[in-house]
Amino acid sequence: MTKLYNDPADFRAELIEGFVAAYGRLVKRVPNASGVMAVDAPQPGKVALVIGGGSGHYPAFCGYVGPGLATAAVMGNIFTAPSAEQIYRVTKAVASQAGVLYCYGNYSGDVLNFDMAELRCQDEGIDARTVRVTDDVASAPRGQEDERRGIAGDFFVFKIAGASAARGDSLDEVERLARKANQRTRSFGVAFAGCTLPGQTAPLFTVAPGQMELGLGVHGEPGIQSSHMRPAREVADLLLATLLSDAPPRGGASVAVLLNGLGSTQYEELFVLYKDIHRRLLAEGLQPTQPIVAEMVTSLDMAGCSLTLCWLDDELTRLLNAPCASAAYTHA
Amino acid sequence: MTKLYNDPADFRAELIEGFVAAYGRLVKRVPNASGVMAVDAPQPGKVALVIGGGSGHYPAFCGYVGPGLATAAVMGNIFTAPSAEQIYRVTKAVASQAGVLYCYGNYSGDVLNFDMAELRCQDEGIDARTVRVTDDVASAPRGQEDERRGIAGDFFVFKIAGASAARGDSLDEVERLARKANQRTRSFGVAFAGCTLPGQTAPLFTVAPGQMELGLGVHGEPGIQSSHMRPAREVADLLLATLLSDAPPRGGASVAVLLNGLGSTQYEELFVLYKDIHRRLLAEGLQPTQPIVAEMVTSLDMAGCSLTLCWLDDELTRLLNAPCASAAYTHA
Amino acid sequence: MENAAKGAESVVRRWLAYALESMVVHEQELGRLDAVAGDGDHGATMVRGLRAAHTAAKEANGSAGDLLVAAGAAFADAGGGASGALLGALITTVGRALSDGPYNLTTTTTALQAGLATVTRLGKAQPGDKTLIDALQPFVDALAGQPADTPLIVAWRTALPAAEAGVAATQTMVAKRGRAAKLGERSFGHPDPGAVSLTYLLQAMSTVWDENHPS
Amino acid sequence: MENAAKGAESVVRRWLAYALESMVVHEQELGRLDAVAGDGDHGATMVRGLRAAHTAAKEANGSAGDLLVAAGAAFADAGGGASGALLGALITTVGRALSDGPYNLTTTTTALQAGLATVTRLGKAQPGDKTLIDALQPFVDALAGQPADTPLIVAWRTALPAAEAGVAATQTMVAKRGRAAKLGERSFGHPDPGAVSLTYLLQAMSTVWDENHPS
Ligand SMILES: Nc1ncnc2c1ncn2[C@@H]1O[C@H](COP(=O)(O)OP(=O)(O)O)[C@@H](O)[C@H]1O
Ligand SMILES: Nc1ncnc2c1ncn2[C@@H]1O[C@H](COP(=O)(O)OP(=O)(O)O)[C@@H](O)[C@H]1O
Ligand SMILES: [Mg+2]
Ligand SMILES: [Mg+2]
Ligand SMILES: [Mg+2]
Ligand SMILES: [Mg+2]
Repeated sequence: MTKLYNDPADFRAELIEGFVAAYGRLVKRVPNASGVMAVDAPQPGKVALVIGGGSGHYPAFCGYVGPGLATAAVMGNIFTAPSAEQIYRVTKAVASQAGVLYCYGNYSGDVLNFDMAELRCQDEGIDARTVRVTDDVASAPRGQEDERRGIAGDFFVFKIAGASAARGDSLDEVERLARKANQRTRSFGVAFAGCTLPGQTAPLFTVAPGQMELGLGVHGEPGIQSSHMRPAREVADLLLATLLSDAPPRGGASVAVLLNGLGSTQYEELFVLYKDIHRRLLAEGLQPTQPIVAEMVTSLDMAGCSLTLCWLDDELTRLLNAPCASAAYTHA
Repeated sequence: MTKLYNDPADFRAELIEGFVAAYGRLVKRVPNASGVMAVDAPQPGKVALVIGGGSGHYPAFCGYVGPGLATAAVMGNIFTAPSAEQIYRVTKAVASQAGVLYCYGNYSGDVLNFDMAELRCQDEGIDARTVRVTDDVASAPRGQEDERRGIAGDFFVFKIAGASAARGDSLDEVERLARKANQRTRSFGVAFAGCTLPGQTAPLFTVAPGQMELGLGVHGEPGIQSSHMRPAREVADLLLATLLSDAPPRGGASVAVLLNGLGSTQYEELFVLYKDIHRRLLAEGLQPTQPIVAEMVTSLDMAGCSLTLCWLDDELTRLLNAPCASAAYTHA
Repeated sequence: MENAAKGAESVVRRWLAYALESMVVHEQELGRLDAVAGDGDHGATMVRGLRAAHTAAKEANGSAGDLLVAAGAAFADAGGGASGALLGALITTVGRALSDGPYNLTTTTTALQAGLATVTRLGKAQPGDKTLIDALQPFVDALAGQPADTPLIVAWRTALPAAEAGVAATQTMVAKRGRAAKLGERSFGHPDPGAVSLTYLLQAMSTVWDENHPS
Repeated sequence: MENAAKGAESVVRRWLAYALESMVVHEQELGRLDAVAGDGDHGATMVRGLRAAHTAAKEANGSAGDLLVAAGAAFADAGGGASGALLGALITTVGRALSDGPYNLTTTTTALQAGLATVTRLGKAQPGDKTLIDALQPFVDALAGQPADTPLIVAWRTALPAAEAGVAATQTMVAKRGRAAKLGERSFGHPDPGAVSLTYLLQAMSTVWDENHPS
C-alpha cells in the first residue's frame, strides 16, 4: 500500500522533483513539462529517444534516462498516460534535426496521446516516429502481435534504441533496430497480489489464497486467468513454456533474459525462480546472454514477476552490451 | 509474503545457484561454501574485502560482489548469520598475502561467527581484521555507538572499503578507511508493515492501521517505538532531524545520502519523500553528494525505508566516486 | 443576443462545476469499475481533468464555444490517459463547432455529431466495443431524432435515457479496445466506466437547466 | 566398559533424535518467541542445526564424546546465527571434556561447566541478560549441588526444574545482548527463545533415559 505521500493530487509533481533532486548528475527537469531529460540533451545531430507512460512503474520510465539510453521520459500520473501536450513539450525540448523516436508500451491511452503529439510535431517539421512495445504474449494471440500490450520488454527495446541513437545512427536505423528488438521480444508474467493506488486503502484486485494470476498487466490489471499457486520450479516451467511456444521466427540461440520483479516480490525469490529458468533455457539449447534479475518495470507494490526473452543476433547483442548510465541501469 | 520457493529448506542453496547463473559475468560460486566471489578473485597483492550476513537483504550481500566493491560475500540462511565454517572457507578461497577485511552489520550472530572465523584464519597466518557497521542510531544511544546495529549504512562502508582495496591500499589503510566511513555514517528508518519468512503465512510483526514503527531493524525486527502515521514531509523531517541530532563530530558539509527502500515500499514513494529530504538538507547547509534512492539493503518484503547519511571528506569522496561493477550497483 | 450568449457562457461554466461535483462524488465508483479489467484510474483522471477544465473555463474569455475549447484542452492535458485525450477532444470539437452560437438543438446536435466523429477517428472504437461511444452515440442519435424546433432543454432530457440505456447495454459487452480480449471477459457484467462517466457529464448539463427552470 | 561406552554413544544419538523431534514440534513457537524482539528465525535455526547434528552423530565413529564433538560442529555450521555458534560450541566443548568417559555426574557436571564457560567467553552475556545462559547456568549449578555419587539420571531429573525456573525468570528480564535496549523492552513478558530451546534440549536427554528405565 502507498504510505508515503502528501496530497495524492501532488504525487506526480513531488516525485519528479524528488527524482531530479536525487539524480541531478544524470537528468534535469524539462522546463514547464512533466518530464525529465538527460543532462547532455539536446544533442545536435543525434536522434532523441523519448520514452514515457504513466508513473508507478519505476525504474520505467524516468530511471532509464541518461547517456546511451533514453534522451527523455514523459511522466504521466500514476498508471495514466501523459497528455499529448506534455509529450509535445518534452519533444520540443530534446528534438534535434536528426529526429525523434517515441518508444512506449502499447496501451490505448499512451497510443492516443503519443500519436496526437507526433502529428503536432510532424506539422512543425520535426521528424517524429513511433515504435510501440508489444511484448506481452498474454494480451493477444499469435497473428495479432501488434495488439499486444507492452510490459517489461520495454527495457530491451529502450536499451537497443538508446544505444543505436547514442552512436549516431540515423532515425531510419534507430527505428529499424527498435522495431526489430520489439519483434524479437516476448514476456509473460504471474501475479500473487494486487497493488494499491496512492490514497486508496484497497488493492486494485485481490488474489485468493493458494491462487495466482497468469498474464498480469503492469497497471494493476488482474491476470487473464486465475490458476492455483505452485512451487517455483513449476512457475519457471510455465513462464518459459509459454514464451517458447510463441518464439519469433528465425530467433536463433542467443537470448537476452530479464526476470522482472513487480514490486513486492523479493529478489531472493526471483533468484530461486531463475535457477530453474536458467537450467531449462540451457536444456532447450538457448544461451542466456547477460541475464538481468531485478525490478525493471514495476507495478507499484504488486507482488509477482514476469519473464522476458529477447532473441538476439549480432547487431542487437552489440547494442545491448553498449555502455550506458542512468539512475536505474548502468552498464560500463 | 514469500511465494516463490520449492522446499524452504533449500531456499538458500537455490538462490545462490540462481544468482550465480544470472550474474556469472561478475561472480562465481565459492566451491563447497555458501558464498560467491568476484570472477577475478583471488587477486594477489590486494586486500580481500569479505562481506556477508543472512539472506533476505538483497542486494546485500551478494549483489555487491564485483570489481571495485566486495571480493566475496558469505551468505547465511534467511536472516541468519553464516556459520564460522562457511566464512572460513570463503576467506580461504579469496585471501591473498595482503590480508582480509571482514565488513558486516553488527549483530550478535554475525559477530560470533565472523570472530570465530577470524581467529581460525589468524591461527593459519592469514592477516584477517574486522570492521563492523554500526550505523543505526535507533539501536543504542550516543556514547554507545559501538553497540549499534548495522543497517543500510553497510553500503557506504562496503563501497569505500572496496574502492580502497581495489586501488591496492594496504590492509592497515583499507581498515582505517572502512572504520572512518563507519564512524561517519548514520541511519534511521521507519516501517509500515512486517515481512514474512519463506514457508510462513504470518508476518514477523504487524503494524496497526494509521501507525508506523520507528527505528526498524532489517531482519523483520519491529521498530523501537510505535508512532502515528504522518504525511511524507513529516516523515522526512523526522528521519533527518534524528540523524542530524546524532551527527558525527567534525562531519563537514558534504554528505553521501542513501534513501533505502526495504522491499515493498514503492520507488515513487521514496522520491516523494526524497523531495523534502533534499530541500531540508540544503536548508541545513549540507550538500548531498551523489544521492541514491533505491533498494540497497532490504528486509524481504517489509514496507518502510531508512535514511542514511555519510559525512564525507576528500578521501572518502574519492573512494565513493571510484568506478565499480556488481550485480546491483555499477558506477562508471 | 448579448444576453443569450452571456447565458450560454454561464451555462458552460456551471456545467463544468456540476460535472466536477458529480465526478468527485463518483470518483471511487469509477475507479472500482475501471479496476475490474483496467487500471483503476478512471475516477482520478475524470476529477483531475474536470478540475482543470473548470478552472480554464472560469479564467477564459470569449463565447461559450471558446470556453469549451479552452476547457477541452485543459481536460486533455490534466487528465491524461485514454479518457483525457478522447473527452478533451470531444469537448474541444463541440466548442469549435458551436463557436459563438446560436445554441439550439440543431447546432448542438451537429456539434455533438462532430465530437463523436472525432472520438471515433482518434480512438478507432466501434459501437459495441464497450467504450464511452456506447453511451455517446445513442444520446446523439436521440437528439437528432427530435423535431428541430424542440427546445434544447427538452430534447436533452428526452435523450438522456438513451445514454443511460447505452450504459446498461455495456454491461453485457466484452471490451475490445485497448484491452486484451481475455481481460475484456472479466468486465462482463459490469458497465464501462467511460460510458458511465460520460453519462454523468450529460446529466450535469440537465442539472444546470433544472436550476434555471425548476420544474 | 565396552558396553557402557556403546551405551553412551547410543544415548548421544538418541538424544539428538529426540531433540530434533522436539524442536520440529516447537519450531513455530520458537520462531514466534524470537519474532517478539528478534528476527523470528530461532525455530528454523534449531531444526536445521539439529538435523545436521543428528546426521553427523549417526555417521561419526568413536566415543560418545567424539560424537558430541562432531554433532556440535555440524550444528554450528548448519544452524548459523548466534544460537548455532553458541550451542555448537557448547556441544563440542562438552564432547571434548567427556571424551571417552567415564560418564557420570562428576564428569558431566565438569563438562557442562566447561561448556558454560565457552558460551560465556564467546557470547559475553551475563546471567540476567535474557539469554540461554539463564537456563543453562541454573541447571549446571543444580547438577553441581548434588552429592557426587547421585546417579546421573537422577541428578539430571532433579536439576531440570532449575532450567525451567530459569526460563520463567527470563520473562521478566530485558534483553541486553545482541539487541537494542529499547527492543529488549518489547520482549518483557515473553521468555527468551534460546533459554526455551536449551531447556527442550535438556528435557530430550531425560526422555532418552525414560525410554531406558521407564519409571
Ligand atoms: N480507443 C477508445 N475509444 C473510445 N473510448 C475509449 C478508448 N479507449 C478507452 N476508452 C474509454 O476510456 C475509458 C477508460 O478511461 P481511463 O481509465 O481514464 O483511461 P485509461 O484506459 O488510459 O486508463 C474506458 O472505459 C472507455 O470508455
Ligand atoms: N551473546 C549471546 N550470549 C548468549 N546467548 C545469546 C547471545 N546472543 C544470542 N543468544 C541466544 O540466542 C538466541 C537467539 O538465537 P537465534 O534466533 O537462533 O539467533 P540470532 O540472534 O542470530 O537470530 C537468543 O534467544 C539467546 O538466547
Ligand atoms: Mg490509465
Ligand atoms: Mg537471525
Ligand atoms: Mg483506466
Ligand atoms: Mg533470531
